[in-house]
Amino acid sequence: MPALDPVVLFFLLGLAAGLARADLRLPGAIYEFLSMVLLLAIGLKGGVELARQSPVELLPQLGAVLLMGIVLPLAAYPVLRWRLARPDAASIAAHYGSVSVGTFAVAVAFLASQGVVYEAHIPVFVVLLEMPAIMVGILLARGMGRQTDWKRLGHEVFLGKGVVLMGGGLLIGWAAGPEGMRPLGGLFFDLFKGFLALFLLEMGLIAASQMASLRRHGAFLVVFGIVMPLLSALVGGWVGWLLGLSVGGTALFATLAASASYIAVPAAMRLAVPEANPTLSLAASLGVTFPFNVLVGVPLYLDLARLIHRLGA
Amino acid sequence: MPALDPVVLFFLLGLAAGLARADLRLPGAIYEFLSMVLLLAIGLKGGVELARQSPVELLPQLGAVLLMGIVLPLAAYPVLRWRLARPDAASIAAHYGSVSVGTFAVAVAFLASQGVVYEAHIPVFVVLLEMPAIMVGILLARGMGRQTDWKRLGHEVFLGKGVVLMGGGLLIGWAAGPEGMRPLGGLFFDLFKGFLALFLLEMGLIAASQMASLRRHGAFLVVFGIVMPLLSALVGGWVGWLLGLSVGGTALFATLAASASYIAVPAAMRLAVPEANPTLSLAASLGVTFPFNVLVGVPLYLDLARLIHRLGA
Amino acid sequence: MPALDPVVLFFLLGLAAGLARADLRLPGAIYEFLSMVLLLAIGLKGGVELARQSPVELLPQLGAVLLMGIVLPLAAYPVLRWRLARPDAASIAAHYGSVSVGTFAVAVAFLASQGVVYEAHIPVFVVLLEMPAIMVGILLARGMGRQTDWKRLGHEVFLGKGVVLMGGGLLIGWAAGPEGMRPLGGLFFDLFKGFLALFLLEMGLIAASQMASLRRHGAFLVVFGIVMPLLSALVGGWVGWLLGLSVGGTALFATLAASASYIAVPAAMRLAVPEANPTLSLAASLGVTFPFNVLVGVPLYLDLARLIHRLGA
Amino acid sequence: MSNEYRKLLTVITESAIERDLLADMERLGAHGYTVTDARGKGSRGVRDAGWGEASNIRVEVLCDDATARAIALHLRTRYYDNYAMILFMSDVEILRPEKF
Amino acid sequence: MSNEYRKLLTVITESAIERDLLADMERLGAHGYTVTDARGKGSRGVRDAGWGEASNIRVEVLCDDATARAIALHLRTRYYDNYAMILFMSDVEILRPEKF
Amino acid sequence: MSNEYRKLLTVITESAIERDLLADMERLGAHGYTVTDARGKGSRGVRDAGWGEASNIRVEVLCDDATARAIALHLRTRYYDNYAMILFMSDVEILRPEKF
Ligand SMILES: Nc1ncnc2c1ncn2[C@@H]1O[C@H](COP(=O)(O)O)[C@@H](O)[C@H]1O
Ligand SMILES: Nc1ncnc2c1ncn2[C@@H]1O[C@H](COP(=O)(O)O)[C@@H](O)[C@H]1O
Ligand SMILES: Nc1ncnc2c1ncn2[C@@H]1O[C@H](COP(=O)(O)O)[C@@H](O)[C@H]1O
Ligand code: NA
Ligand code: NA
Ligand code: NA
Repeated sequence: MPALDPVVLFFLLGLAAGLARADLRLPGAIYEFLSMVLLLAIGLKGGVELARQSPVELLPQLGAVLLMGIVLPLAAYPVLRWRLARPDAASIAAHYGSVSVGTFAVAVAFLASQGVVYEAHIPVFVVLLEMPAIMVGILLARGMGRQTDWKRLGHEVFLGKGVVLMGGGLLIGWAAGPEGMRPLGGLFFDLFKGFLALFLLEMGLIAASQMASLRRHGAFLVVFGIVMPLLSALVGGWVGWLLGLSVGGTALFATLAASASYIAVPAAMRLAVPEANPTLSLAASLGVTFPFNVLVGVPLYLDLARLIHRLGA
Repeated sequence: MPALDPVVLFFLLGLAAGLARADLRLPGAIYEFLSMVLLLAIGLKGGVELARQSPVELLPQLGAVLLMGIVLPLAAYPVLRWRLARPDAASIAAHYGSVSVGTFAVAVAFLASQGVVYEAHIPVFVVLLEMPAIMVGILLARGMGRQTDWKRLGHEVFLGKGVVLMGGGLLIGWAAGPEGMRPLGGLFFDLFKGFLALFLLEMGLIAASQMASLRRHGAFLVVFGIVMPLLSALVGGWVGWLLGLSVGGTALFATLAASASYIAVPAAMRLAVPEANPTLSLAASLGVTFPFNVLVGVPLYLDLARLIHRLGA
Repeated sequence: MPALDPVVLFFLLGLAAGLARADLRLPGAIYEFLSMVLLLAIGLKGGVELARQSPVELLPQLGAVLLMGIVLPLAAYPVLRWRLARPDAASIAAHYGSVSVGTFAVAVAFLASQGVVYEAHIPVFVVLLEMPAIMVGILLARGMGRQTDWKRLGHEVFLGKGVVLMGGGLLIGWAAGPEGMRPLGGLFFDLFKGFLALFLLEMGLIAASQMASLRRHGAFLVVFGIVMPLLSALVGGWVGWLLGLSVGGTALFATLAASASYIAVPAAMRLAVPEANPTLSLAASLGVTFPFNVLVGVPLYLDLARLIHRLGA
Repeated sequence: MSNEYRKLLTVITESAIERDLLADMERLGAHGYTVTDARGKGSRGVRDAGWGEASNIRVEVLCDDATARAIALHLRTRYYDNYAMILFMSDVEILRPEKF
Repeated sequence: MSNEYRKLLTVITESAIERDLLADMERLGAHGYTVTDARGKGSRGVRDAGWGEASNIRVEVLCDDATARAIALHLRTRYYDNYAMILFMSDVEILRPEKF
Repeated sequence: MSNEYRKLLTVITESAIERDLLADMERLGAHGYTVTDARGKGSRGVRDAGWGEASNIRVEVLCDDATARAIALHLRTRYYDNYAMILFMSDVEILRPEKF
């Protein structure tokens, strides 16, 4: 295992400070600012790269991505149902079928530090993967009934912060191209890793605050929160390879599959499946899976991608 | 027309997100931070450039600038009075006689991307132009009566955020010079365009939120909000040329004339002319003129400046 | 005296704006953000430098630093007791025995602009010096009684924002090394001086708001707030020289001794010695000593360090 | 002064439902509302995050008794089981009775 | 406990007039005040901006009945026509009567 | 509706003691609390800083009369002399009496 990336050390600092109950908190406005800049930066970077190449080969891949976003929560649901009430199982399944942009950013930074290249258009997948799992989760919780206000919900899903900023960034980056983006690079590219470090510091503090609920809700969530991403990464790695992605792209795709949402999905579930307990899903997603992926998962998924490519060749 | 600058794309993204009622908002603290940094940066940049040259030729120009700041609102008032109550007409006149630093920043970024140079001391004009229109607006609303608390108001005008930060920046930049400012350039110069992009994202969201009031208050404000800046730009361009400014300087001067305040003037009017409805002036300034200037006006005013210089020569 | 560093001009701008009661304030979230980044940056920088060298020579110095942190408040106490009640004297003594990270940052920026080098591990001293004075202050106020909740207080002292962020930064910088930190340098190193400038702008505003209490509490605090840092700087410079520090290191060490806390100590005193009036200590520390050090002290302490080294040699 | 009284209904609940909650209140007859950001602790645990999911809002509605009761009833039916929420009411003296 | 009562006057209005409003209150006899930032909706539309012009404040003043009425009256005369503003009063039990 | 009443205790004090204060309240029987950030002025001067040392919090506790009085008494003894603090109480009508 390579040495820990410094941004991961910031996560550990936050985790340690949080567990020691240190008097440390990033102001809410700053957390919001950092996540907005990270979302925009990922989108802009993807868009700039898209501007360099023809997007034709992209189209067939999108279907596969959507399919994965539907299959993963469907697979997680029965396992969760074994121990949890229907709304909780459905909600957690939706969290794990969707993606974590923070985890994705860590993986991007890790690949950069390892000098591994990847396909430029992966951010398009991130935007896309945010959404289907939410729909699946609601259907799992409700059946096909008419109770859900789909219009209100579609609004929530398609116009959430993540989709708007990352999607908008993609479009702007694509329209502006590498030349046009250069004067904006000072903020969005040069500071990316520093902003990510601060963001992870706060994520460590948040993860620490989830530990109490974890203790209360027992071992099942912990085990699920580690095994599920590992299995999802296998699926994601395999799909990435089928799609003809490079080693780096496959690793990112595996990371996306393995990551669990903690922004878009909680907000949508709170509105559409209110009887699901948000403590359970956030404890699993933020308290187990996010730390696991950041500390152990991301390097592992790169090894996995290499292995798949070696076996496949 | 040249391709849209990426910062303008951020404005459009905000506008679209706002009109679609997406769940997106820059935290108030961040908006405040960005506007403070932009104000300081504009001042510092101007100050550094002033440090390079002799400021003697500046003095006669200042009188002309002040005069324009008095004449423009006086000209706008009778037109507005045709349809609006006296306090509203006076308040809107004051908005359009003053300047928008956001619009100025877009124009500066646009000139830079077009490789057009301009006089270093224009930021001095920005500071100066903020103020006279406020006085004129109050006199128009009140007559020469004694009702106004001029002391309180002078405080509001001369010690507002814009004047203090831009004026202070000018002084610091001038005192520190290019060498002294270099270590500060990382924040104030390299990130300028990135910060401007985020600022415009929020401005787009704000402009979208003004659309509802616009619909209510009818076509008059829309027409005024487009025709007034066009006419002001003609005046500004002509005055700039008379002052012997370069093409770039003339374009910036026209932009200043064409832009309408949405920070200093609303605050001052709210206190001095409370019976003016702030919804009207903000709808016109933020909902019509700012978008118009950012999307259409700024490139147009550069063409105008070129034309004036060609005709004048 | 060399020309004022531009960051000091920002302090003066804030001071002037505050005294003129201008409508200017850095949002709380931004102040918090800036101080967090400055603390991290100082720690990271120190850690990176530590990674370059063997830390063995460091150990004996730490004892001397701790000792100074105990002696300085003990020396200040009797002087303060001459005019003030016991809890107030103890609390102010603690403020002056501890350190101000803002002042330290100004000194670092000043040395850099003068091209003076200094030992890389000074930030370790900053972390260390924050703490002993708090203990001394509490003992002075309370005697060895059992009233104080030492556990709660130890938590406050060892897990305060300053210690966690600067200490954490040291560890991360040391673990990551110069190579690992490079991609984070955009935020933490290149923007350092810009962030410091904004921070000092707000410090100027805060210092101005302390002037009213100063006027009320008379000349004693003003005299103490200037004479104490001068004497402390003599002690600090002498200790620094004894420890074999370079001229730059000696100047920084004198600055640390001369600076008075306004973050960690006030918070700890408020909890442990509530009968001390926080207005008095903050008026002295923020209203007198911080401005004095930033405007006059820092360059003076460099001259002092040079003098000591010349006399010593 | 007017010596008119109205009900002040205060609701403390999750930020997540702000938009829906306010829409419901207006539909049930509130002519206005005031919202402040808050944090807190109750039967559903600590809610003090800067980030969205676990922060609270504090909503005040000034209205006549009937409206206050209608809103309270609706909130109880629609939100009480699944959301962190408390509410309480009191009588307050007001200045411009025609407004509420 | 003391069983002393005072008036709690609550004013919700535009941030733009914070400085003037607080000065007026002190002039009219308030010994203190507490301000929180708020957003809301009323007869003058939605006021929920992060940026200055359209945000609200919520001001509380604890004082005796006469002072409360004097302040309320003054606010009505001076601000009610031209500014977004509501205010209401209630009786609250306090601990340190000499303070207010 | 239920027509049950409880006390609403409101405390305005220094942010510095938030952690201790809330712990004390829970120990004395409060089942919950709500905190908002505030600024203000009182006998200990202006408290309106963005930075920690001079900002206020506004804490509300909904509880039965005895608990409210116990908390008020404790705060008076423990904090009143040395900290900026005011508190007041009122009766409010609640919805879910079993909760408080
Ligand atoms: N007894 C109480 N006093 C004051 N606020 C409370 C109380 N109980 C709950 N709250 C507030 O209401 C929110 C939701 O309460 P709950 O549904 O009990 O979790 C909490 O997060 C607190 O902000
Ligand atoms: N019925 C109401 N209940 C609670 N708050 C209100 C009500 N009406 C108005 N407000 C608040 O008072 C502010 C000014 O009200 P208005 O002058 O009616 O626009 C609004 O922005 C709201 O924050
Ligand atoms: N009369 C009052 N009305 C409303 N709030 C007050 C009043 N007096 C004090 N406060 C608040 O309570 C805090 C502490 O008060 P004090 O202990 O009097 O300084 C102040 O900072 C204000 O926020
Ligand atoms: Na996933
Ligand atoms: Na103009
Ligand atoms: Na010291």
